[in-house]
Amino acid sequence: MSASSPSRLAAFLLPALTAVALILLWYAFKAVLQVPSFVLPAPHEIVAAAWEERTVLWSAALVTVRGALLGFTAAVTVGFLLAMALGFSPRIKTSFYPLILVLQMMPVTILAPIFVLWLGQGLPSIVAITFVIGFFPVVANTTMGFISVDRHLRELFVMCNATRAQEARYLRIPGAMPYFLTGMKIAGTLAPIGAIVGDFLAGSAQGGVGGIGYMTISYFSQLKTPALFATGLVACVMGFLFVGGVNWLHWRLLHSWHDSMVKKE
Amino acid sequence: MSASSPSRLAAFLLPALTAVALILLWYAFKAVLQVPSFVLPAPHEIVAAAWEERTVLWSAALVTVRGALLGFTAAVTVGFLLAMALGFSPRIKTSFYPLILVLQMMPVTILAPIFVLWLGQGLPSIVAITFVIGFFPVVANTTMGFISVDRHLRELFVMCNATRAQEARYLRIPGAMPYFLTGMKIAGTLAPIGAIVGDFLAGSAQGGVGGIGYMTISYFSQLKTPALFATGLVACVMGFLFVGGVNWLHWRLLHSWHDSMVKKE
Amino acid sequence: MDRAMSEAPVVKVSGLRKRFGAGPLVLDGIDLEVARGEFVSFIGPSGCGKSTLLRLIAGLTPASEGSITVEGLAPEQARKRMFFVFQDANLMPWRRVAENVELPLLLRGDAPAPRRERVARMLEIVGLAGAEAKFPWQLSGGMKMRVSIARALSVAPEILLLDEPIGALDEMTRDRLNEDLLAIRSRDPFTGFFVTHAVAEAVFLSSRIVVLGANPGRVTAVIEVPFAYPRQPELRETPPFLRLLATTAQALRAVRVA
Amino acid sequence: MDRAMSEAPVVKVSGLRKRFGAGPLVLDGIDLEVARGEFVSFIGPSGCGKSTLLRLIAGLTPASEGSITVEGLAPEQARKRMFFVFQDANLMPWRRVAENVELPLLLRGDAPAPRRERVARMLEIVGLAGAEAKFPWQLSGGMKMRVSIARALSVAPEILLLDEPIGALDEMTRDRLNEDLLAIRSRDPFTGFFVTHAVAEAVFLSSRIVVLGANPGRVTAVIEVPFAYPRQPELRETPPFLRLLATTAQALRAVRVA
Amino acid sequence: GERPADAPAPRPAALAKVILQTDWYAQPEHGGFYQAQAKGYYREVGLDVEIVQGGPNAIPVQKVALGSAQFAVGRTDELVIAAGRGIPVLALAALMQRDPQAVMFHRESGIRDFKDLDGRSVMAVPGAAWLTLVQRKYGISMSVTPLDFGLSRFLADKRLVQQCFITSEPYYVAQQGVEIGTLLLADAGIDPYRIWYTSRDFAARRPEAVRAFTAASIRGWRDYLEGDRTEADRRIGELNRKMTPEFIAFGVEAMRKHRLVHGDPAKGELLGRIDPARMGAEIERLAAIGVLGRPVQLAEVFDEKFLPEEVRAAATRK
Ligand SMILES: Nc1ncnc2c1ncn2[C@@H]1O[C@H](COP(=O)(O)OP(=O)(O)OP(=O)(O)O)[C@@H](O)[C@H]1O
Ligand SMILES: Nc1ncnc2c1ncn2[C@@H]1O[C@H](COP(=O)(O)OP(=O)(O)OP(=O)(O)O)[C@@H](O)[C@H]1O
Ligand SMILES: [Mg+2]
Ligand SMILES: [Mg+2]
Repeated sequence: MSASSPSRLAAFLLPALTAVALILLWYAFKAVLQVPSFVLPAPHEIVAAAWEERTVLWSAALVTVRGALLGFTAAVTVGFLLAMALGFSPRIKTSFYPLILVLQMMPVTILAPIFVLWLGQGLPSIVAITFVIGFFPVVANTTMGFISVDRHLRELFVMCNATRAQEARYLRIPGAMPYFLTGMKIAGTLAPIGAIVGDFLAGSAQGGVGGIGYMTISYFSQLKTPALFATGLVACVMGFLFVGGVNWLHWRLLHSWHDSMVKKE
Repeated sequence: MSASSPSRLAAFLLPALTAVALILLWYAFKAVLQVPSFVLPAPHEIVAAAWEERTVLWSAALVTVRGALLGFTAAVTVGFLLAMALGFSPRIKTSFYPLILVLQMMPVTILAPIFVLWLGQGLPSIVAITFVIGFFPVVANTTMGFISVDRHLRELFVMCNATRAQEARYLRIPGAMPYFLTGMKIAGTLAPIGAIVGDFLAGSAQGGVGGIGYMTISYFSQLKTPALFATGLVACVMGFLFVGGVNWLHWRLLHSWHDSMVKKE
Repeated sequence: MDRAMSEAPVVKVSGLRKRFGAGPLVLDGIDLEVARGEFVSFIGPSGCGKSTLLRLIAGLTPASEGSITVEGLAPEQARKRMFFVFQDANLMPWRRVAENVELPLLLRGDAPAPRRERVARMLEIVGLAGAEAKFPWQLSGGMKMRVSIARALSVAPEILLLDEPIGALDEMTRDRLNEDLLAIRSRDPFTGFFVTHAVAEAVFLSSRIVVLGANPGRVTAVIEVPFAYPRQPELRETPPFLRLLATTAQALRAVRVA
Repeated sequence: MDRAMSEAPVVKVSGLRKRFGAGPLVLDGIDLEVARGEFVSFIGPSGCGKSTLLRLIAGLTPASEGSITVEGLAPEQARKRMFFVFQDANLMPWRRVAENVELPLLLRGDAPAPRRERVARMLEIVGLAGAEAKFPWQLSGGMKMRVSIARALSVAPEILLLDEPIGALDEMTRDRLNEDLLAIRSRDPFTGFFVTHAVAEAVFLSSRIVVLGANPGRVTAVIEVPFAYPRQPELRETPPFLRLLATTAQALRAVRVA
Repeated sequence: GERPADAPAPRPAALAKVILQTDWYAQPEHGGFYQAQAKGYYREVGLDVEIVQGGPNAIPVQKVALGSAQFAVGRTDELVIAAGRGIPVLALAALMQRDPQAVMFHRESGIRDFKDLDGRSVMAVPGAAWLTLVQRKYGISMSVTPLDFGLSRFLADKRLVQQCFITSEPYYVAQQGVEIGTLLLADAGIDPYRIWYTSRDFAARRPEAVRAFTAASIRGWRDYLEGDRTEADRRIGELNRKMTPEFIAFGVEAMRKHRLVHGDPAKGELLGRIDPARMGAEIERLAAIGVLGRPVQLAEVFDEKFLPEEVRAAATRK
């Protein structure tokens, strides 16, 4: 019924075609509106800048990827555990959800100095900032997944005298996976941004090698706009790696049973 | 079965108690670790600062709330429509999802100058930045909701010869609500932050009064730490208004049928 | 069925085979011609492919081999004339009972007033007057199924595909429903396809009974039911009915042994 | 049931009333004592509260008035001894057939080897050997229900609550299952509560049949079934059986008329 | 009469480890400290100095107050404001007599003087004291856009005025072939010193280390502007990639041209010196615009005794 999912070839071809169309549009836009390159460089300028700055960008990317990966892991792990606690008992949820919201809604700019003072400039602070930026989507989604558990299945577990831990392990966690994975996907797109912002707010750039956030300020202040966009490119590549990882997990965990994945026949 | 949801009274009392406990902890923490107020002010200092700066904070909040509200509305609307397009046709999804990811993962610091160039300094740019920060959670969640639609119900609609629009209106949209609302909740917590960051990157202050973002930097640069935290307080209050609104919507739309809401018996 | 023989068959299935993905054959070489106004029951062991056959006729799943035409068209094109009562009630959890029944009428664009009237009548027929405002989770299993039946009847389709609609109903409700079904048919003579495990229902309702064998699903017997419509409940007690019932049960038993 | 009369009742229901929230009374004044080893069937019109009564006995929903004890305990405390076959199969969509059947054994901490063995045996009994690796969405309606039955049988509970387990099954499968059920009972004499719409099944399987009336649900008749266990399939053809069948059907018909 | 860097220096038994927190990434405006480090001047006086680069969120004042750094680089106005918030910090010496902070604008904007900033959009750090001071002094009003550390908006918007370091941003703008003008804030009478400072606590506990650091830093600064900068510049270049030799040369040249570090000897200005009268006047100015949380006395934020003898002597000579 209805359009089936595109073939493997199309899965590469279609976005590539869209990208090509977009790049053409980009050039057209620049040409027609006369947008100067120091505001919006042309794609080829960005690629050239990325190539020229490749060693710098590479080492900066390594720094940032570390922060992003650690922060992402922390956000997903803590977010998941927190959601589990919240989803389990309405009492815990009522008591603590507002606090989690406060943590999420407090602008990082305000929290950053505290992190810097506690954890020092550098990786730990960057990780903390990435965590703060990324954990709420995981919490919100996973909690929703936990509390949306099918009530008939809950009754089955009640009949089985399942302990809370068993109910979590065999019912709530697998049942919440579609939600959890969506939250994880959002956290995945936020992780590189978090690490970049963290780098900006709490990076040390010690030893001359800062992360992508540092390079962003550096290029920005030098009017190296193509290189600035190249840092954006690097950020996107990083983001794609994260999202790709989460997508793979999504496929692994859901393809055999969930309606979002199972081929309909 | 298991803990029922807390009563109305408990719904106020429990978070209040937690908050009180937290505030006591806060004082204890300050006292024991001797954290000076210029790093982490005591709650009463924050409240005092908020009161002292009330006129400035109020007008700043008004500026920011406007940006946040417009950006949030844009994020939710565009995110929803985009998700509908993506959820509807696997071909559209394959073609455009990567681009949406790029928009999400491109650091706002890079996008901001482009927005300012196009839209000018001030509200339109702030709204654009808020939008960019908040729309992806809506897209990711709603898309997941759309593609997770029950395949048996889809067959029912096929049998009814439903048009795509009808399928959207009567099946996919209501079915995706639990996901959509979760995405909206995340967007709601991000909206004030987005407006604050937007204010930071594209705002301007006539006569010394900018938005909350502007005041944040201003207090920060003047080392007015309690007032700085007061801006955080304002941000949180704003966030709670957004999340409260979404929660109300959640209740309105789901309480009569969804497992996350229906009282189990 | 007599008057219909002159016409082209409403549903024509030939050489139909079906497998899901790379799985084993579920249906193997099904040939079937059904004339306008016929009421065909499918009986057979659980898992033999009855639901799948109905879904194939409705165009909800593609055939692996062979062809199916409905009024000379591909099933997908003929959906306007068909409706399906699914094996699980398949209600929309966010719509109340009346809204669930109303859905197909709403989707095909009926005006609100006749829609409401028709919904009320159908809920009356299935014995759910008074439950209009309930949500599906507040219903018992049999009530859900009755909502689903009311929904299908409300559109008065030319071809009605019923996948075990009565398994979850008590005898009384079932009998009343059967009679209503026959009454509706005598006014609006739809062509019916009916999956059931209740052999007596099959005999009482059908003009023809198709017995399917399992692994893979194949037609093992076709039993013509010669009783004229409209049929009265008393028919159930007559010797010819009981004989045919025995024959059918026999045919069904033979399947499993094979 | 004879040998059990001396003992205290396994399940004792007295003055039971049930309403959902502020809704109307669903069950009104149910009194029931069931001795060890009995097999009680509930029959009654759709929506009369049969499932609700089972859920009350299992402690899945609280009574509004009156009391229920299971082995002298509150139902919630006695759950270790009970198991439930739900009206909808209630399978976990992400677990394969074998994993679904295995679940209660896993949860109560059985070792893997005996667990696997028992799962295989139960799937054999319900005729699903070979479908171990399928996911629920790949099963037919009857197959799902059989998985659910296999799951319940695997735990060998002292008290088994079966909510219309056989409505979706063909006669052959049903008969075989009934026989297996009786065979299991003769080895492991569980106390059974059985909701069904098939009066013949009720008579064949039960030691007692409770007929419920609707709106609100009330016991309108209790029919003792005097045939000794183990019962043979031939029993179904004997005049006493057919007479009791007629009586029961009569009692059921009387309900609706009232 | 400087001793060459490679000459053997008397090595104290154990070097005292201290941290200098700068206010931005490594740049020639911190050159003297890197020079002192590179040439071993700190070691000679028994200090092992680690220079920690700043950045957009370096919070040097807080770090010094909490002891996670012993010294930091900043401006006197910041320091006074911090004292006004009850943060116990103490100015030690000036690395620049004149602050390199300036505003830049496009030539064609027609701006000649601070008065011409009236009604303009200025990109600056929100809340910066100079904004209020300039508006007060010239009776003008400007709208403020938060500083984004970039230049593309300035380039794109010919009407935009941007806060800058005279030693830094104009370089990149000039590279784009854009004609700009600059106004040093010092010329508007906003003349904070760029200083290094410590916490009152550290100054009380380790006065000798503070004195030693100050003396060695002054020596480093003098040497950086007059001697061989190669090693210090190499370090700066390593730490901050945008610091190409040409850019550093531009910055150093700007510091010389505008006499930022040494000041005007005619006015009694001298590398390292902080004039108590000038600083006292600054405190009054800041108090007048109401940015001080509480009254600040000169004595709590500055103590002359940590300045080297020769600086103090030279000052009194005038
Ligand atoms: N969770 C619930 N909330 C409100 N009403 C309910 C709920 N569950 C059942 N009911 C109502 O209680 C009545 C009895 O339902 P129950 O499921 O027990 O019927 P049943 O005898 O099992 O019917 P069936 O044979 O159709 O399964 C019905 O009228 C139903 O609408
Ligand atoms: N979507 C599917 N994917 C794979 N296999 C399927 C799918 N649907 C059904 N099957 C398989 O096809 C066979 C026939 O299923 P079907 O539902 O048609 O049986 P049925 O005759 O309706 O049985 P029942 O009487 O139990 O409802 C079964 O073996 C089932 O496992
Ligand atoms: Mg079926
Ligand atoms: Mg029921």
